[in-house]
This record gives sequence, structure tokens and C-alpha cells, in this order.
Amino acid sequence: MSANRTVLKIAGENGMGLSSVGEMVQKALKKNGFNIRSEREFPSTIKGGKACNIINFSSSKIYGLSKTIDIAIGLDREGVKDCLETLKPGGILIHGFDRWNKSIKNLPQIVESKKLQVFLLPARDIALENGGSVIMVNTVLLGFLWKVLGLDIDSLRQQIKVQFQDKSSIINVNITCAQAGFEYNFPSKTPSLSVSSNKLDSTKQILIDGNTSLALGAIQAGVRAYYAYPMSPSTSILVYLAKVSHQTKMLVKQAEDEITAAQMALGSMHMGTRALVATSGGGFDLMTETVSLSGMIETPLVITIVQRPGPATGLPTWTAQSDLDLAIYSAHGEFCRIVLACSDATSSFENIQHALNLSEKYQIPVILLSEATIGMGYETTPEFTDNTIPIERGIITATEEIDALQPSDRYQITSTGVSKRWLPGKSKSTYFANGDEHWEEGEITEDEQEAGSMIKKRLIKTKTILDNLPEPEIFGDPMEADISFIGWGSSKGPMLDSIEILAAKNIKANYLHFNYILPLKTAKLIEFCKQNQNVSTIEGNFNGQLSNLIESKTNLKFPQRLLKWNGRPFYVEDIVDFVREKVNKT
Amino acid sequence: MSANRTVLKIAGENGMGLSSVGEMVQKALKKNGFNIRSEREFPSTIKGGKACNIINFSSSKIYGLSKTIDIAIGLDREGVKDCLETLKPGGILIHGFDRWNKSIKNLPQIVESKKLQVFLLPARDIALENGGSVIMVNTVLLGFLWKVLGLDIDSLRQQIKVQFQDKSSIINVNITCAQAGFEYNFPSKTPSLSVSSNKLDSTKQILIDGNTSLALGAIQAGVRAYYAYPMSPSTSILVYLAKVSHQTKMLVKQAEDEITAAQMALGSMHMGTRALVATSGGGFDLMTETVSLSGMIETPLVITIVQRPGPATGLPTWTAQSDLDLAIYSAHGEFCRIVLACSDATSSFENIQHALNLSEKYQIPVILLSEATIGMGYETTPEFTDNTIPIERGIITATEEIDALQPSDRYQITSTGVSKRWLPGKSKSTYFANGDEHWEEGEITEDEQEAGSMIKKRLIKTKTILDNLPEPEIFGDPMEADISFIGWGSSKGPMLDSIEILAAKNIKANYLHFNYILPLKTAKLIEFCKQNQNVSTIEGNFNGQLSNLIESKTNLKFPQRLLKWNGRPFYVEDIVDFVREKVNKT
Amino acid sequence: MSQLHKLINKAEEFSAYESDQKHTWCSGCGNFGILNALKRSLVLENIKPQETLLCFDVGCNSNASDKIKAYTIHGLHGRVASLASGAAIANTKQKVIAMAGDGATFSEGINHLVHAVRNDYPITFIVHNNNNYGLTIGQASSTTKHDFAMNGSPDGVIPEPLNTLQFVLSFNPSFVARSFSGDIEHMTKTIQMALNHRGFAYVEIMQACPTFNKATPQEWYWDKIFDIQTIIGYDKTDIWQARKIVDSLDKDLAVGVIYEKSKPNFVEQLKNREGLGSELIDEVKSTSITGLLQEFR
Amino acid sequence: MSQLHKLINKAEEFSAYESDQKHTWCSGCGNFGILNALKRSLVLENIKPQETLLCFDVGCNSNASDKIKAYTIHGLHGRVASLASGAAIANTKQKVIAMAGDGATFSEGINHLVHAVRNDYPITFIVHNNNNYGLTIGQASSTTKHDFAMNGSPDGVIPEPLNTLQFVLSFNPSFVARSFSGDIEHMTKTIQMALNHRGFAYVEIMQACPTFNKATPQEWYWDKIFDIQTIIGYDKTDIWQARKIVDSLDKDLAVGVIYEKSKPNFVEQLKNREGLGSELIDEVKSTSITGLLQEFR
Ligand SMILES: Cc1ncc(C[n+]2csc(CCOP(=O)(O)OP(=O)(O)O)c2C)c(N)n1
Ligand SMILES: Cc1ncc(C[n+]2csc(CCOP(=O)(O)OP(=O)(O)O)c2C)c(N)n1
Ligand code: SF4
Ligand code: SF4
Ligand SMILES: [Mg+2]
Ligand SMILES: [Mg+2]
Repeated sequence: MSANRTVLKIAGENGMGLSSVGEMVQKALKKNGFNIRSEREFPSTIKGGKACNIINFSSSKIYGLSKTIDIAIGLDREGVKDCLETLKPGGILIHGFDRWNKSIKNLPQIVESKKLQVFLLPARDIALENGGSVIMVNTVLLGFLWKVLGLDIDSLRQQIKVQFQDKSSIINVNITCAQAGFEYNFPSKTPSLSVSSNKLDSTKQILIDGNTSLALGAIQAGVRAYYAYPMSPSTSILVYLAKVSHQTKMLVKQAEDEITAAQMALGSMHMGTRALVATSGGGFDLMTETVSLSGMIETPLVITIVQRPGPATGLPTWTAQSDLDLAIYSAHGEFCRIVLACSDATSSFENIQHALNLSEKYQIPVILLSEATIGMGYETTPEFTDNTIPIERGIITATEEIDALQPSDRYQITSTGVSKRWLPGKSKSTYFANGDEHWEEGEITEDEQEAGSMIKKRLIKTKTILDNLPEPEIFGDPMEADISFIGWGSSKGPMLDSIEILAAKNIKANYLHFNYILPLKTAKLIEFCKQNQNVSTIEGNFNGQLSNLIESKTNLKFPQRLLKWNGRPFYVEDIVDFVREKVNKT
Repeated sequence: MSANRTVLKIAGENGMGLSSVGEMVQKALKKNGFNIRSEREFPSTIKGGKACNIINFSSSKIYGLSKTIDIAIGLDREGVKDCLETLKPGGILIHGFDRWNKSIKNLPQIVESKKLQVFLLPARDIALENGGSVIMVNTVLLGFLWKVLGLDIDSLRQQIKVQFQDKSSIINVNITCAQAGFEYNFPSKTPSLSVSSNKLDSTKQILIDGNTSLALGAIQAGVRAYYAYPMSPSTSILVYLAKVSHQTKMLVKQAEDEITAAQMALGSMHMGTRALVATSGGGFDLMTETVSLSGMIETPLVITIVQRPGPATGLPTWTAQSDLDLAIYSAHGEFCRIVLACSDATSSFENIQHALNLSEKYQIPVILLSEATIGMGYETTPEFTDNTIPIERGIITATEEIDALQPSDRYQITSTGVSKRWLPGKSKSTYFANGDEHWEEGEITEDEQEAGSMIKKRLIKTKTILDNLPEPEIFGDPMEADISFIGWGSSKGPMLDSIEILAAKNIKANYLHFNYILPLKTAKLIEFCKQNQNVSTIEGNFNGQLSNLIESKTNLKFPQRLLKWNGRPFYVEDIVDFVREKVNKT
Repeated sequence: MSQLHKLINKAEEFSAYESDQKHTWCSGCGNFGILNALKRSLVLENIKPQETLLCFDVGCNSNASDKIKAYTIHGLHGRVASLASGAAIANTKQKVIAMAGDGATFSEGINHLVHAVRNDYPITFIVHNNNNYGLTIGQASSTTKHDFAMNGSPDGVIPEPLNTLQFVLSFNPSFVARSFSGDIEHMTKTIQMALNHRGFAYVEIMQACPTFNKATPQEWYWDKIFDIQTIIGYDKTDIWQARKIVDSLDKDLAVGVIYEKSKPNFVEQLKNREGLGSELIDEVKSTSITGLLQEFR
Repeated sequence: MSQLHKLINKAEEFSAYESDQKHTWCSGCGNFGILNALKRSLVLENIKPQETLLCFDVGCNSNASDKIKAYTIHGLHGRVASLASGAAIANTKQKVIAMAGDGATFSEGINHLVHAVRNDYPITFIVHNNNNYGLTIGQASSTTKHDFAMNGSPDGVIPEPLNTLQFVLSFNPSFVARSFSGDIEHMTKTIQMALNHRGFAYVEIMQACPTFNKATPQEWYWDKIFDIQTIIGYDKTDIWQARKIVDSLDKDLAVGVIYEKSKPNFVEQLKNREGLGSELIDEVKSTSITGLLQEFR
């Protein structure tokens, strides 16, 4: 199944520095020229409960995640248990937990029935013998892993140097431990997993998560103020932007709550800089009134929602695509907005830039959706480059134009719905940015004609935008597929992988992906559904939120929906299994 | 056009006690046996700007509003101007503003071109001559109105006594002024408008607004705590419930903000009383996170949104049906909810009771929509009676059942999605009402199986509810109409009137009305669309929010939509004009 | 030169602030005086309409949003402190003033007040404290007198009125002043001082509301106010003296600057922007990120 | 009899509160002690699990929501004061206790705190003040020490830490106490007193968070705390004494009941429910409205 990749799991109890082990492995694998797509699973607690890193790596490009674990490292009892349960039949388990057969129930049966290859290293002894401490058990295991994977130990050695650059005293002992693990031989058999690297030029690739990518996009797009209230899984955007704020000189402010963050961002945008906020669904609830204000006074506002499963606190560290309806319909009253959704690191980097441009050009709120699996998952992707998406602000700056401004230009009724915007202070013509219904200068009106046409002016922007927004993108041969999918967000990754995997099984699959969701572009979509007979939707939610939107805006109906709502992302297996049911060929 | 009614407008500057004049007239008209449907128009300011009362009255039952003003009283310059502009051709204007021809531009032309019958009374002189003060000009005008309408002056006299019961010193002089107005004769012609009352038994009728009706429904349904933050047009619910709180002993608490109101209501509901909150769209934005919590912990919660046009502050004192999407889709995460919409005073009284029952039975949040035009408009309606809608709470109270409870019963996975609910303190079996994803006792879980099935358990309630919810109601002959409408909310009133008016023009119209909107019942609707060829939707919003919902849930499409979004309610004229365009017969 | 004299010399500047929109306040409303004082202080400080951003909340007070010809925002109810702060830190050269009612400030938006004060964002914040919710027709606010029947609370409210100044003094403000809507000259002076403060200048105006606040009419205030400068030896940098002076809500209401502290404001304390000189609004441009990519390579 | 002795006699009652769920706090976390003290005080006050409603916010502290076997709610972040108050006034016979972190109490939900205190709703409110946002991994809160690098604010926060007790004392509380997570016995006693208070009992626990609050570790507190009862002549009904005593945040941290006022609570002051005796939860029944219809006839 996971033919085009190797899947490595590193599991242990939450809170024991798992993520730094995971990081080290991924970076070293990347240096070996592998493509990587990984995920982190951990509970919403500071300590306790099982956690893991699942690292998919391959010498060819991979886009999504697989759940067929080929090889696993268990760091402790919790980790070993987890690995035993989740390893594929015949998979390899490496660990150093010597009391395992006493403390894990049904151990022999599990190992036997799944025909697992288990390698219990005396890792503790090895670490201590080599002058290391108990915590270096992990390094010993990694050294052994390197052997099993047939990789050059030097790559691990280099990464250890980088990882511990701030604690140089422990670099050498870690290297010795890794070497000892690498050299450890089991008397009977030596396990081996054939992984081959095509020696991809790793220097042109970066290994990065979606949240950081989004933050970098914001920096590139000239965002000068970031306001947020911490909320998983969006918090790392705040943390990263704060970390690099001495380089970027960006104002990064943790606000006292989400309403404040949104209001400050709106104030900053109104004054004329670029500001950003990010949160998750529950925090966004609190920002919706501000979104409505942005719609009314036509001041740009961009809010990122990194989704997790709700309702209420839900599953704070897990993933979902369940706040699309929220992004589209929340906030009282009717006004125009754009909703886009990231699908991976690169699209996070790019979409935030588009979001800012669209918000300023059309003077509307823009909601950018991401997901825990995108925001917190790592992947290798071609290095981001500067100046690919020019900044478009849609503000009046030229002196002659400024001089010609009338106050009533600000909210003038136009055929596109877009009026002139200029920044406070820039012209003698002042205007009222009025949250009450208003007329062209922004002065309050309750007149039925004026109110009716001003409301309409704001709403017809939707049409203007629709005429200018890109159509969804099709992956695979656009026509006459055995099975077709329509989706959004992180589904794209496993879909792209699945198209390939299915092709190898002689099944022709294709996929239509919405990057821009609202307003909904329908032409290409309708064409796609004409040219393909067996179309399903794929969504990480229970209700099929995009499916419902499409059904309302077109004559299409989707009785066949691949939906998932248990906090986990789509794996290629989910798709391939679904296809197996729906396509007879298999 | 307004064949079945007389439309009287009383207009003046906002803030001059217009609404008490309006109240007096309506009550006196009611005592005369008329049916009434009235509206108030006023700006969102304390003083200044034009305001009016438009009173539709008829000896037969009327449901909606007409904008064809037959007769008008102008109380001052603003009022006279407004009346001149809005009176129908040939209409009657009564006023006492003697400087009118100096201070109103184009006066003769307007009067001439519309052929208005204007009666300028020396009302000030009459008032002063009869021992009254300047403010009693209004009473003089009312006396004269009574003559024009051919009504018994005694009915006005009685109402004056009631109106001023707290200020007995001015009763007599007001009566004298009214009498003097009644007896005033113009030298030339005596105006007269034939209104006939069928002497309806007014004692079986009440004259009431929708907000008060809703409040009465809440009292009847055993609501014991009301929490709110003032917000037009919902505020009168708070004010009324507070006013009668010594009779009802209800706890009526103005909270410090909307989040608090919602949280306190949820806390009170959780503990086991019935609580209620009401607000408008902007306030509801702030409550949505709490709605999501209610969905998660399966604690009932009922929130009323009295709609006004948005976004932001919008038109605070005007009306709209533009927060249906908000009610349906806002609040993060996926969970089950019910949305119902009031259409008039009686349905406000009833729906709040249904809302509370449904919320408790299914342990879900219920959103009840109303509109400014319903909440603040008056109408005569048959007197509400006790005990028509029994209370259904769906809580475990019987001792044997209580004794048998296990903690895990609380969130047990069931086929209906509904589990047992009992109140804190009532059983030794305690439970965790957990906003984090949980298992059956409410204990935190992040397991994919458990999380997936608990999320599903909550969502399959939708199916259970759909099986039990009433279908929409059809008015008029259900089949083969020349034109058909589908709508919700206050549209019902003018629709019912229009069906009659159109019948008189030999046009057969019918109307399908949704009282329960979410989850959407579709069987009768689909049948209706099969049996009628020319189906439109009617909605007080720009996007056609119900139309879109139906389009997503069925194969139906509604290219023909009668939409209105300028803050005004639908008038029968809006519908009749629309029909004229769409049906060739006319 | 007296305030009025100075103003007469600046009649043109003053009239630049005049808007065509009709006022919608009750006669005798204290908001007239406050708006007048606001215009006066702007004119006296030589601030032109073009140089302002006046941020209004929602309430009677904020219906001034189109009654003064300047750059204005009329935001959401309760949120203006944060909206204005976000605007101000994006361009500290534009003069940002926020206006809000007591309902907005101490109920719906009290969180924003606390943290805007703590952060010392560089704005002038003017509370129109009329002891009630005017625009929604006379409900009780946090400052309504105990036991006084109001719309929606016929038995009066249960809590004692909030001592707003004691409250603000408890979270480390840098400028706290009070004035009275009946005294335009004093308000003008006070707002002028606020406009010259570096950080968050909290100015509370005790505002007469003849329509709904019958408990404390105009005369009630005149009887009780006194200028804090008349206290000999009053040290406005001494927080404990300030706390004592504001303790009573019923008699001896001090007006003027009650507390002041000179310190760098929020923007001035941003370590990563030290010495930068430019404003956030000037810095929006396509920015290279290649330097930041190193750690991901 | 010592606290421990009393508890030994009530081992069974104590164990009734034990939940099967595993704790998820770091070792050395102050929340262990607080939860222990909470159970102790409930047991010592003879309150059974069935008689409680424990309301939890969202944060490390509130992950106790299923670690104590009782009626619990685990609500939204920042909102627990209002949720618990709404619950408490519906049934004053059920013992309602609210638990929240400093992030929840002084940032996200500060509005609820202010007004719940002012209204004097009958609940015990326990703040777990660990000077940071634990659950979201160590961001600064309003009580974080100035200039201390935290996750998301590497330069430290700009505002001075909020003096939480000074703050609470500014809006007319009826009960203000403080204790320390290292001192289970003292916490137990303090919570017991809170449980016996009629109105809103504000209890702040200075909570050690060894993982993220490196600025003030366990020992830091031990060095500075002293029992307020050791001050001779301390009058806990004197608000000015209380204000003075809480003024320092860095040395001499008084623990115990710092301020107390005996007065009727919110429910007891509801004029329209005077002498009624029943609880709101007992009154839900179909109610005749015909008497009210008169004015509409
Ligand atoms: C979210 C929200 N809730 C409620 C309202 C309704 N509302 C408008 S003004 C106001 C209170 C006004 O009181 P205050 O702030 O004291 O201003 P004043 O009218 O007294 O000047 C309220 C509750 C609103 N506009 N938005
Ligand atoms: C509306 C909302 N915003 C943000 C969060 C994320 N969040 C969870 S706990 C927490 C802060 C916790 O800090 P504190 O209240 O001090 O509790 P502690 O973890 O320190 O015990 C935050 C911001 C949330 N759950 N909901
Ligand atoms: S209600 Fe009060 S605050 Fe509002 S305009 Fe009238 S007097 Fe002024
Ligand atoms: S992070 Fe701090 S508060 Fe949270 S569990 Fe760990 S020690 Fe306790
Ligand atoms: Mg006010
Ligand atoms: Mg904390």
C-alpha cells in the first residue's frame, strides 16, 4: 500500500521531548535527500497520555500521510504499546524498554499475530557504557534506526551537532551513543528496510510546518502587526512571529482576548498598515461581530482560522475541516466576504498573501482556513521565494488623485461595489467610517432608498469578485475518470498520492480542489461533473459543508461523500479503501 | 388596493410622545371592534428625525401591513411633511400646524398633484380655549379624527380615562379637548371616511406586540430566569419581564454583556431551571461560543434573536430577516440545533414554548428568530390561553429511574442520539459535563473511535428531530395556484392578506410557511412545488437565505425570489406588485 | 488670554470641524458640551481634522460620529478602546481619540479598558458617564445609583455603583482625569492635557442626561464638584492620595487631573522597534524572507 | 483536632471524591495541591459529591474537571464565573465552586470577574494563579512578571503585572482571600472559610508552575508568604488596610482572608423574590398568564 514511501513512527509519553527527537530525525532524513510529510499526535495536556510523530518519507514526492506504519521506535511503555497496536503486519519495532514483556498484556500474541519484527536494544546499558545518561537511550535507538534504514551515520552525526549547538558539552557523547546504536548487532538476524534516496538536492528544499509558512507569507506580504490570543492549533504562528520580531521589526502583540485581537487588527488596518490575526474556531466565534463591522465600514480584515474539532473545547490538538460553515455564514447581517483554504505549507505561504491582497482590493473581510494537520505537520517543499505575489492594496496614494478626493468618494455607489479608499490623514477630505447604515460620505442614513442601495453596493462586490477569482484546480486527467473527488484543504495531499497509487492499480482517479471557496466558482466544477461520471466529495467534517454549499449554488448533488470527523486527517488508505468500495475494477 | 382596511398614519418628530398617542388610538379603535395591525417607524436616536405610527385597521381580520395611507395626522412640521409625501392620492391629512404653508416647500403643488384633502384645524386655539395646554393639540386632532372616521366619541373618551389614569387631573381637560375637536366644523366641507366595524367582540381579543407575546409565552412555559443585555429591537422583552417580575417572581437580570447573559442562562439551565436570553444579531455573535458549548455538553439553551438589519450596528430600529444563516451556521464545530421563526404575536407566544420543549427534550441549543416588525408591531389577536402547550422537559425525575442511574448514562451512545439527563444533585451518580470531547460519563477522551462516535451521537439527533418536527403549513388552496410563495417569519402576514386581495382579482395564490426551519422538513415542500408551477420565495434579506438552504437540501431551485433588504417589512403592495409582474392575468 | 479669546482667534479652524449633520440629542444633554469641548481642545492644540482619527463606540454619546467633520470610525458597542489602540499604534502621528459611554466602558467593554490602560496605548479615551444606557432608553449601567428604578430594573440594581476612578487606579494607569459636562471650559482644559499625554489618557466626564438620569441632574454635579488644584499640596503622582480623593461618589467630586505618571508608552517600549522612527503604516512592502529560511533548510 | 486527624476520620467521604481518571499535570505542579485542598475542604465541610456543582474553566487547572468525582462542568475559556453564577442562583442549595486560571480570570474573562464580584453571586471562586498560560504552553498572562521572556513574548511583556488583589478590592468585593499551592493545610482552611461565605468568595491561590513559571518557583513563595493573622490588630473589614497590605507583589505576601464584608448576597437581595423560599429549579411549571393579559384587552 505505502509503496511510494516509508512510514516511521516515534512514540512515547506526552511531554518527554518527543518532538525534538522527531525534529532531529526529520532534518537528518531531509539531508539524506528524502521528501517528508509528517504529523504529530499529542493530547491536550501538559503531561501524560500517548504522543507520537509519524514521519512519511520517500525518495519521490509525497503529498499526504499514510497510516501504514512500516517501522516504529517506542521510547517508553506508552510508546511501545502504541507501536505494537499500530504497526503494520510484519513491521519493525525498535525499542529499549526491557521490562516490556512483563508490563504489556498479551504481548506474545500481538507480536505473533502481526508477525512483528521486534528489536529490543539494551539501549540504557549502551548509553551508560558510552558515557551517556538515561535520556540518551533515544540517541542509541536512532543510531540503530539509521542502520536498519541503511543510511549513512554521518548524516545523523551532523544533525546531532546542529540540534545540540547550544549545549556543546553533550554533542560528543550523543554522537558516541548514536554510533554505538548504529554498530549494535543482534546475534540472530540483522533487520533491514530497503530505503533508497534519489539524492534530491536537499538545499533547494525546506522542511517546514504550515503555521510557520503562513507566518512567512505574512512577513513577505508586508504584515506589520500581528495580534492574537493563544489558541491551539494556531499558537505557533504567534510564537514564531514573536521569535523573529527582532529581524522583522513586526509589532507582535498577544492581546487579552480574541475580541481585542480582532479589534486591534481592524484598527491597524483602518489606519493603513497590514495586520493579521489567527485563532481557532472558538476564538473566531468571538471575532465575528468585528468581522461584521469590517464588512460594514469596508475596512479590510484578514483572519486565519486553524481548525480543530469542536464544538466547545473539543479536541484541541487534533484536526478537522469543520469550520467552513462558520467561516462562510457567521457574523450577523449580510455583507461580502472571501473564504480561502490552505492545503499545505506552500499554499499557506501563498494564500495568506492572496488573502491580504483580496481583502484590501475589495475592502472586505477575508477568512483564511487552515487545519491542525497543516499548521502543525511538517513537510519538505521547494524553498519559498521572494516577490512571487506582488502586493495589491487598492488604496489611493497618487497626489493628483488624493487632491481630487471628495468625502463622498469613500462610500460612493459604484457598479463594482468598490469605492475609493484612502488612509486617514492622507487627504483633506475626511470621511466617517460608520458602523451604522450610512450614505456616501459615511453619514448616518435610515432612508429606505439610501439604505437599500448602500447595502446592495456592498453585496454586489460578490459578483465583481467572482468575475476575478481563479477557478478550482484539477489534478489528474480531467476527464472520464473511474472515480473523481471534489475537496478542499488538507485533503489535497492524500488525494494527490492516491491518484498515483490508484493509477498503479489501473484505476483512473482525478481530483478537483477548491483553494478559493467563497464566493464559489462553478463553471469548471460543473464541467468536471459533466466529464466524469462517478464524482464523490471528500471532507474532514460530518455534514459535508462544502458539498452542501455546492449543492445550493449548482444543480449538482453529491450522495457519495467521503467524510471523516474523528480528529484525524485523511490518510491515503482512507481514500484507497473508499475507492475500492465504489469502483468495481479492484 | 387596501380594500379590506383603513390605514392611518400618525407622524411627528421622534421623541415627542408619539407612541403614547399611537397607543391610545389603537386601543380605542380596538374597543370599537376593529382588527389592528400596526407598525412604528423611528430612528435610532433619542431625539430628532421623523417617526410615525402606521395603523392598519379593519372590521375583517388583517394579517399584514399596507403602505397605502388613507388618512394621516401630522403632529408637527416633520410629521406634516412626512404625511404629505406618503399619503395616497386623494388621502386625508389632518393637522394643526398653522405655519405649514410658509415652512413646507412646494406645498400647493404636492397637495394639488396628489389631490389631497387637507384639514388644518386651529387646534392650538381650541386646546387653549378649552383650558388645555399646547400638548393637548394632539387630543383635539384625535377628536376630529374620530368624527372623520364616523366613530362614537365615547370610545375615545373612555380610552383617555384609561390612558391618563395616573394623572387624573388632566383627564377632564383632555376629554373636553377631544370633544371640541370632534365638534369642530369646517365651513366648506366636512370630510368623512366610511369605516365600518362589525362589532367584533373586542373582549376576546388582545392588542399586543410580538416581544410581549414572546415574554408571556416564556412565563407560561415556566421560564424562571431571564438574562439579557439591552439591544434593540429585543429590549422590550427585558423591560416587560422586569415590569411584571413582582407578579411572576421571575429572576430578571440585566447582565453586563451578552456573553454573560448566555453563560448565566446556560448555567441556570444546567442546574435545572428554565432560563431564556434574547438579543439581536450583533449580540448573538458574542453568544455563539456558548451555543457551541451547549451543543457539546448537551445542556439545553434557548436564545431569541429579534432581527434588525446589519452588518455592524446597521439600522437598529428597523426590520430584517437577515440572520437566518447566522442562526443556522454560526458557532464553531458541528452539533445539532433547531431554528424556528416567529411570524406574529401569537406565534411568538407559542414558539417560545415549543423552543423550550424542544431544547430540553433533545438537549440542544434552540434559536428562535423574531423580527423588529413582529417584536415592536402591535396587532389584535385572540386572547392567549393557558395550558395549550404542555411543558416537556425530558429529564429523569422518577425515584426508581433516578436510583437506577449510572454516571455513564448521561452521555450514553444511543440510536436517537438522546441520552438520559438528570439535574445536578438529584442522583448519587454524578457526571462530568465536559466541553472537551468525552466519553459516556463525560470523561475526557481523545481516542479516535470514542471521539468519532460521540460526535456522531450528538449529530444524529438531527434525524430524530426531523422525524418528529411538524411540516410547514400551506395557506390558500394547496394546488394549482397561479402563483405560489414559500417564506418564513413576518412575511406570513402580508402573504395571507395578499392571497385574499389576489383572489378578488381572480388570481389564485397560495403560500407555504416555515415555522420550523432547521432541520428542514422537505416532504410537504417538495409536494407543494410539484403541485404548483409558478413558485417564488419571499424573504426579507438580500441573499435569499431560506431559498439557498432549500436549494441545498432538495433538488428545487428558485430563480424567482421576492427579496427586500432596506429595513422595511413586506407590505401587501410589495407582493401584489410582484404578482402583477409574474402573472399574466393581471 | 482666556480660552474663549483664543478660540475667537481660531474661528476658522473651529468651523473646519463643523459637520452638516443634525444633532439627535435631547435638549439639555451633556453630550453637546462634551462635543464642543472636544472641538475646542483640538483647535487649541492646533490639530486639524485631517490629523485626527476619532473613534466612537455605540451609544448616545457616539452618535456624534458624523457630527464632527474629521476622520471618524463608529465601531461596535463596547470595543472602541481596542479599535482605537490598534489604530493609534499603526500611526502615532495621527491623533487618535476614543469616545465611549459608561455602558460601553464598564460593562460590555470593561476588558478592553483594563488592558488598554495597562498597556498604555497612546490614545485619549473619553468616557461619557451619564450613569445609564441612554441610547437603549435608560437602562441601568454599572455606575447607576443603587436602588434607583431604571428601565429594565424597576427595583433598582443590586450592586453598589462602581467607583470608576478607584477601579481605573487599581490597574496602573498613567493618566486619570475627570471633568463635568456642564463645564465646557474645564473639559476643554482637561482634554487638552490628555492630548498632550504620551500614553493612555483616561478622561471621565460626568455627563448630565436629563432624560434618563433623574438621580443626578445637572445641579447635583454643580453642587459637588471642586477643582483638584484647589487642594493645597495635592500630589497627582501619588497613587494613594488619588485613591483617597476619589473614594466618595456622593460628595466632593474632584475634577481635573487626578493622577499622572510620566513613562514611555506602549509603542515606545517595543524593544524590537527601538530607534526605528518609521510608522507601521509606512512599512507595508514586499519583504524578503530568504534570511529567515535558513533554519528550515 | 488537627486537619489531618479530622480527615483520617473521614477517609471514606474523601475517597468518594476520587475519580478513575489519570492526572495530566507535570510533576511538581501546584494544581495537585489545590485539588487536594479542595477535596479536603469539601469533606471537612461535610459536603457530598452529590451536593456539588464544580465549574471549571479551560486551562491546566481545569483539566481537573474529570479528576474529581462530583457534578462538574468544564466550560469555555474565561467564562466560568458567569456560568457558575447562573447555575448557583438557580439552586442555592447545591454548592457551586468555580475554578479558573489567571489567564481566564484576568484576561479572557475579566469582565465576568468584575461583575460577578459586584453582584455578589453566591459562589466560591478559586483562581489558580500560576502567572502564565500553562495549557497553551507558557505564554505570559496579566500577572506575569515584567520583562520575563515567555513563549510568544521573547522580550517580556510591556505592562507591569496586574496587582490582582488591589484590582478586586476596587470593585466592592465581599470576600477576598489568598493562599499558596504549596500549603495544603492553609488552602484547605481558606477554602473552607470561602465555602461558608454567603456571597462571592474570591480565593486566589498563588500556584507553582515548575514547567513554565521559572520566575517565581515554589521556594520564592515560601520565602515571602506570611499569615495575615500574624498581623496584630489587622481588621479584615477595613478596605484601606486591605489595600495597603496587598500593595506589594514582590515581598511580604499575606495569605488568609484579607477582606470580608457581611451583607446579603445577590439572591437574598432580589426584592421580587423576598420570602419566597423556593429555588428557581423547583418552580418550572406551566404558569397562568391570564392575570397579566388585562392590560392588553
Ligand atoms: C453587542 C451590542 N450589544 C448591545 C447593543 C445595544 N446598545 C447600543 S448603545 C448601548 C448602551 C449605551 O450605553 P452607554 O454606553 O452608556 O452610552 P450612552 O447611550 O449612555 O451614551 C447598548 C446596550 C449594541 N449596539 N451592540
Ligand atoms: C476562546 C478561547 N481562546 C483560547 C483558548 C486557548 N486556551 C486554552 S487554556 C488557555 C490559557 C490558560 O491559561 P490559564 O487560564 O492561566 O490556565 P492555566 O493553563 O495556566 O492553568 C488558553 C488561551 C480557548 N480554549 N478558548
Ligand atoms: S438620552 Fe440622555 S444621553 Fe441620550 S441624548 Fe438624551 S439626554 Fe443625552
Ligand atoms: S504547565 Fe504548569 S500549570 Fe500546567 S500542568 Fe505543568 S506545572 Fe502545572
Ligand atoms: Mg451611558
Ligand atoms: Mg495560568
